[in-house]
Amino acid sequence: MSHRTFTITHENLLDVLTNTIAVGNRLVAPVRRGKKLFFRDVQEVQSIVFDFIQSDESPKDLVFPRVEPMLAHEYNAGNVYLIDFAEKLQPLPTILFGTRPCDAVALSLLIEFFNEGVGDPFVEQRAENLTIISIACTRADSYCFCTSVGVSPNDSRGSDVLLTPIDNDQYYGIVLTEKGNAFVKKGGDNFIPSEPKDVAQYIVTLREEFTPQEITQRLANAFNHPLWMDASLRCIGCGTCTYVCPLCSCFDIQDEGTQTKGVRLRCWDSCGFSLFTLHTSGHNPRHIQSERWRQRVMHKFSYIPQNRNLLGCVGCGRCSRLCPADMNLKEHLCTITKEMTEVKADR
Amino acid sequence: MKEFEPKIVAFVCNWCTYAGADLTGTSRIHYAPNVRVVRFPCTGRIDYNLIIKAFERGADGVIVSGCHPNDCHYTSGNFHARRRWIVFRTLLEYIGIDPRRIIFSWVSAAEGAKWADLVNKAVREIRELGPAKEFINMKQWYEFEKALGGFRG
Amino acid sequence: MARIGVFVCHCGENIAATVDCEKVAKACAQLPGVAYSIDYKYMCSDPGQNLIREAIKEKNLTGVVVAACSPRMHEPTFRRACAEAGLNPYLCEMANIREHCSWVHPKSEETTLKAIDIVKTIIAKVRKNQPLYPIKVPVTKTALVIGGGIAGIQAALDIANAGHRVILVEKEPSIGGHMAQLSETFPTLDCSQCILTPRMVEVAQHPSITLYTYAEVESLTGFIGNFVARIRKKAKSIDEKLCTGCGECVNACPIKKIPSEFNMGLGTRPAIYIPFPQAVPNKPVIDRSRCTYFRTGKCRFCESKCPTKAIRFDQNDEVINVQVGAVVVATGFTVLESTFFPEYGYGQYKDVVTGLQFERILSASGPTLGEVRRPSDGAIPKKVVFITCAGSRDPAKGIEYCSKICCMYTAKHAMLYKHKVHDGQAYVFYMDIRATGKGYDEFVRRAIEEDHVKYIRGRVSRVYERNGKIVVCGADTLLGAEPVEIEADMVVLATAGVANPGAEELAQALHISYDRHRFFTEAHPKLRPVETNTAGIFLAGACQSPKDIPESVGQASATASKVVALFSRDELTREPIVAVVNRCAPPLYSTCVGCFMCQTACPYSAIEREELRTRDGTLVKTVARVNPGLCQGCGTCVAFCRSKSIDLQGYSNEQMYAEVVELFAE
Amino acid sequence: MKQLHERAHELLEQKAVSVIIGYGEGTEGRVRPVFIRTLEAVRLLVWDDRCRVNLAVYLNKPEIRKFGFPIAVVSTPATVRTIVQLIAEHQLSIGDVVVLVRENDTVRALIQKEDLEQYARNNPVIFPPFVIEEIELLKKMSIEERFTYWQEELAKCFKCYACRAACPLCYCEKCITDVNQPQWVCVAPHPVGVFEWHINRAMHLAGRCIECGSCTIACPVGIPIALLTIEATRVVKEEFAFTPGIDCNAPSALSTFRVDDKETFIR
Repeated sequence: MSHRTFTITHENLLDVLTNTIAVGNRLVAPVRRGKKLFFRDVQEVQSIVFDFIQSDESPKDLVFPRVEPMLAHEYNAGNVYLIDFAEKLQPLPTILFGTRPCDAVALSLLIEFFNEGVGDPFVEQRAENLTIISIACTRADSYCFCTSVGVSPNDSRGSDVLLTPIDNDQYYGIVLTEKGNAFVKKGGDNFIPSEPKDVAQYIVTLREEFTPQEITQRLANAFNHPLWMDASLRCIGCGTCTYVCPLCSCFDIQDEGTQTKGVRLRCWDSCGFSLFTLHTSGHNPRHIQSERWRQRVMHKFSYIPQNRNLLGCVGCGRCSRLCPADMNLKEHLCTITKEMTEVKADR
Repeated sequence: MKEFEPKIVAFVCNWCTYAGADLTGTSRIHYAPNVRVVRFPCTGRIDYNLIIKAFERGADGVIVSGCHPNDCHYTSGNFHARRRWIVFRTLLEYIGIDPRRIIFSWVSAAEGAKWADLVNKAVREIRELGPAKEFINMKQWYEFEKALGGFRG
Repeated sequence: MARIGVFVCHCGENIAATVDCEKVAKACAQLPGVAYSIDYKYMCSDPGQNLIREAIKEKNLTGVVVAACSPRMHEPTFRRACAEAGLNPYLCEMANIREHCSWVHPKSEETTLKAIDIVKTIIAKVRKNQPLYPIKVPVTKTALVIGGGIAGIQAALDIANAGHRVILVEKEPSIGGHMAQLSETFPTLDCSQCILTPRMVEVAQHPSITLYTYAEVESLTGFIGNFVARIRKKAKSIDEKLCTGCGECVNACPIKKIPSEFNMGLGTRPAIYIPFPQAVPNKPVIDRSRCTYFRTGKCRFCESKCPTKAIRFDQNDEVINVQVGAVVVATGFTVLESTFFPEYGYGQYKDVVTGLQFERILSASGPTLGEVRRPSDGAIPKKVVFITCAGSRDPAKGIEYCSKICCMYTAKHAMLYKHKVHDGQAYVFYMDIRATGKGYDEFVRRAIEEDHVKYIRGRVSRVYERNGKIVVCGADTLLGAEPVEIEADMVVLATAGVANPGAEELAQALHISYDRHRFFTEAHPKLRPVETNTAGIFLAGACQSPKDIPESVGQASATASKVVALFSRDELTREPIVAVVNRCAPPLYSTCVGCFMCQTACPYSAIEREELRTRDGTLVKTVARVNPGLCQGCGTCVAFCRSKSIDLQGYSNEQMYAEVVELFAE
Repeated sequence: MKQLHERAHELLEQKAVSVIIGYGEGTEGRVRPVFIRTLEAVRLLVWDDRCRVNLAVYLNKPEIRKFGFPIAVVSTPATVRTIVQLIAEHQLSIGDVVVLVRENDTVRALIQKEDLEQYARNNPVIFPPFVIEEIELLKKMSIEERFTYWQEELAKCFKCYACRAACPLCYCEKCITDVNQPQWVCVAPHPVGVFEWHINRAMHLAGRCIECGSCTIACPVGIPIALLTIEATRVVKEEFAFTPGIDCNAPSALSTFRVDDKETFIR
């Protein structure tokens, strides 16, 4: 196929996906488990869910799994043997299908982050083997705020192929990378070449509540503002927001095993936990929850922008949707942009 | 093929069952060699987490034994332990782990023969149940996930 | 890195016959942290122990594992050897490869592998061992004796004569207990009061004994060497310092007809009274429940007659706290009474009495001044039937045990009756005669052979009144269960000895255990018969089970020797195997959150509350604290604690965890 | 609601409490915890069927405690039981909390031990129908099926500890899962670590769980975790006749015993 753009019917798309599995690719797509929506390995394409605003879990663990064995050691008769898992890692070629554009942006940022400097062989190798087929958003809810953080509902960054649902059960698609091209090529006749189209009418419109620059500026001098305490009073200090966030990348290195045999694991960690910054001395620089909440917001909207010229948030809204205490990030950011002066009545 | 030889850990109290097992020795009563004894001051000291750890690390069965009711060296440690076991056992069963893998018993310092009998029966029963497949199952990811490198739900 | 020495013992052939000891030693040498590993024929021998001592010094060992017999056998031996070489003894552990391995398995590769496994786990434990130091607690060299009967008196005198202070608490107005009520004592028939009263006086006059009569112990806190007892001194309503014991008040009291406790209800006393003439202290108390003044607000006759103005109607109970190092519980027993035996007519017929009442009838100081006269009409009974095992050994009555003293005192009663009523006839119904003391069986034989007491082996089925006589129906099982019917003038029941009312409450206040008959439980029925499970509390006399006088006195002296042994040191040294609540850096101070749910898990009430404060005194939180004096090291709280804030020294979480994990380390 | 507003107004006006923990309007029709400290803010309080989350969890939060006791809490029956249990476990004292409950369409303020206990006894926690269904379903399963069920459910767990954070009875300053000497619970959210965590949670809440369901509501990945603690509490209730949260002076079911506790399973 020579064109960068194409159309495909829903039915044919499913055929392509079925075929992808048949030829030995790993297909990961949104599926339901109970009331929740996860990205899971799919064997039957019928189980793929298309009609949703946002999944509950982000797809980040395809490149940054919740547990990653990094190193194993063995002691035998005075000798220590090490196994480097980075060398052993052989990720399967994986098609990640059905992500929202914001997740694709988030994945690209996450990969970029891990690959900075010395790089991260684990994330790097997985990213190389990952093809991301995302679907633009035709719906949104009040938790969504991608447009306010510089991401759009049909953002093409990070995706290898971007699909937009159009009329008659069809998708309009754009091939964005070589990996995307390879995927479409394998689909053969199912993909019907098409001229570039303006599909804006199908994309959901989302009000821009604030701009990234606004937020970053406001936060620059907001470290000691009383709002942090007011806003986080109801925060219970769990790690939900960080674990469902497609961009949160903090981890904890754990050694398991005995003196003679063991494995070193990299596990997700959360700045929301009180243990996160606890020193051996007993001192905790962030000893109350408001400080931890502030850290999360500051990190994403102030520190990362300062260092890397981008935000640590794509506005997917998962943290707010799943927060047990209804800590709504968009709402907090709105308050912050209103100069952090308008004090909420519930303080 | 060689018969499956279960690995069994016995958590025993110092004053009754450990002494009872000593008596088995002084009486030269032979029994199956599959058991490794861990000595506690009292059954009240036995943490259920240690039982879990034993299974996770590869035990196929666990024996927990102490003084008969009213014989506790510390008067009531075994009563407290018994309560804990009632709850722990039920929860294990609820979460799908065969409670027959944990054998609870009272063996006094005078019951050397009972100790030998207990061990032999435990070995026989656990052998029939086979390896602790639930825990082997849980540990699988260490093996196959190497290919994918990491664990996802 | 640890430097552990492993010492594998052959125990002659005991281990080496089935376990390849050399191989065990070699395998252990390969393990991380093992600096030295060797096998030897007899580790417990002098050269064997020397091997360990030398290795500790030469190899600079930080831990020792002796793979040999059961730690229950030689742990102290090897720990001592380590200590001699300068290694903290608690860094030495034993791996039991004899009782748990070589003796129970045949010679095989597998047996050797099991031995290696056993040693491996103990090595893993020792890697986590911490040096421990014996706990020292000071000793308050004052003993509290509860109960002023013969056992309490004996214990108090023995301890005081050894040079220690004693606080003797008696709940009645006078000490003396049941022995003061007795007429004469078996098997020598010497007068009970004659041998007891000098002792009572000695107690009163002893400079080291503080006597609190009419007082009760309400609670006991603390631990061995360091108890605090709360004693309630009930208001006697007299000023003891002013009272001379002249007795004018007693004579003045208009209320005269109160049944006398001392005379078991057979005599009377006034509301202000001295229980018996030889009472110690010989000063009256006012029984406020009976006193007219306290009931109606009018009277005060006694006050008007008192020459020293010693009556104090406004006196209050006084509660004092005393510090003591040891406690002797000698609260005695009581006999089963009233209405318990409808089949024997007790409570219905005045002339059916208990053995203790009969003692009073026989006593020269009793209501009949020593003449045998029956309660109903004062007549001298010509036929007296004694029934033993009234309640005792009768599961139907809930008392399976033998009250032990009844056989002997019944023989004594029958004999004394015959001595006083020469033409009278005494019958004894019995199940078995248990006369096992020195001179006891001879005594019973004398009653039968010299005093012609008629012993009938059989149970009494019924006692009823007929024509002014008490008819006793029974059977003589030695004559083929032939029915026996005796028309008696009086019946004496040897009722079972039972625990005092209030025994349960006292046990709970003292934190000692009691059996289902509410007798206090000894720590070991054979080897620790006078100790309780609570260190520092001892048992004397019939509060533990019914006993006769010599046994009570013997036991009392035994407790005294235990107390004196305890008091022979200024400090107590205890094994440091105790639980400890953790401490950590501020701002947490301890991970304990103070739920105090562990308090009920502790069999020794060793868990206290402790306030943690910052340096400037601000309260941070209240957490649990384990009193090392009370803790016995069972570890129940450790396994219970959700946040793992308590740990047990010697069997710490780290140690037990390491042991378990090591079992499966490849 | 009007009554609640009046009551709240009164409490704040008389300075009887430092703060009222209640429910307010949240995002997309949800309710969220609100902390009312001023008279003007009282109007934010709502009280309807959506108000199910157990607000007693905030009584353990240092920032909230800093406002100073007494604190008022808008309470469901489960919240009342929780507060009674927290008192029994020495985390709160009588008088620390003014418990606002609905009773026969009126709002009552409970402070005294007797009132709290009486209300707790008279108002048991009622499970929503789907919980009862799930319990029944599990009951019918074979042990292998139950194992599979739980393995599948627990595989979702990534150890965000929302269950712990949402549970008002998980108030330890250092949770067992944060203890690393020794490492009782593997930190990693792999099947072993997840199993250890959830069995520990269940054991620790045995005889303490009020069955409010906050943990399940909080769980972002939809594990019905409350079923484990409900089962633990059921055993304790059945075997030891012990119900948590109805007696301010009750000791823990697992640190007490009866000599005649069942021991048919002991040889």
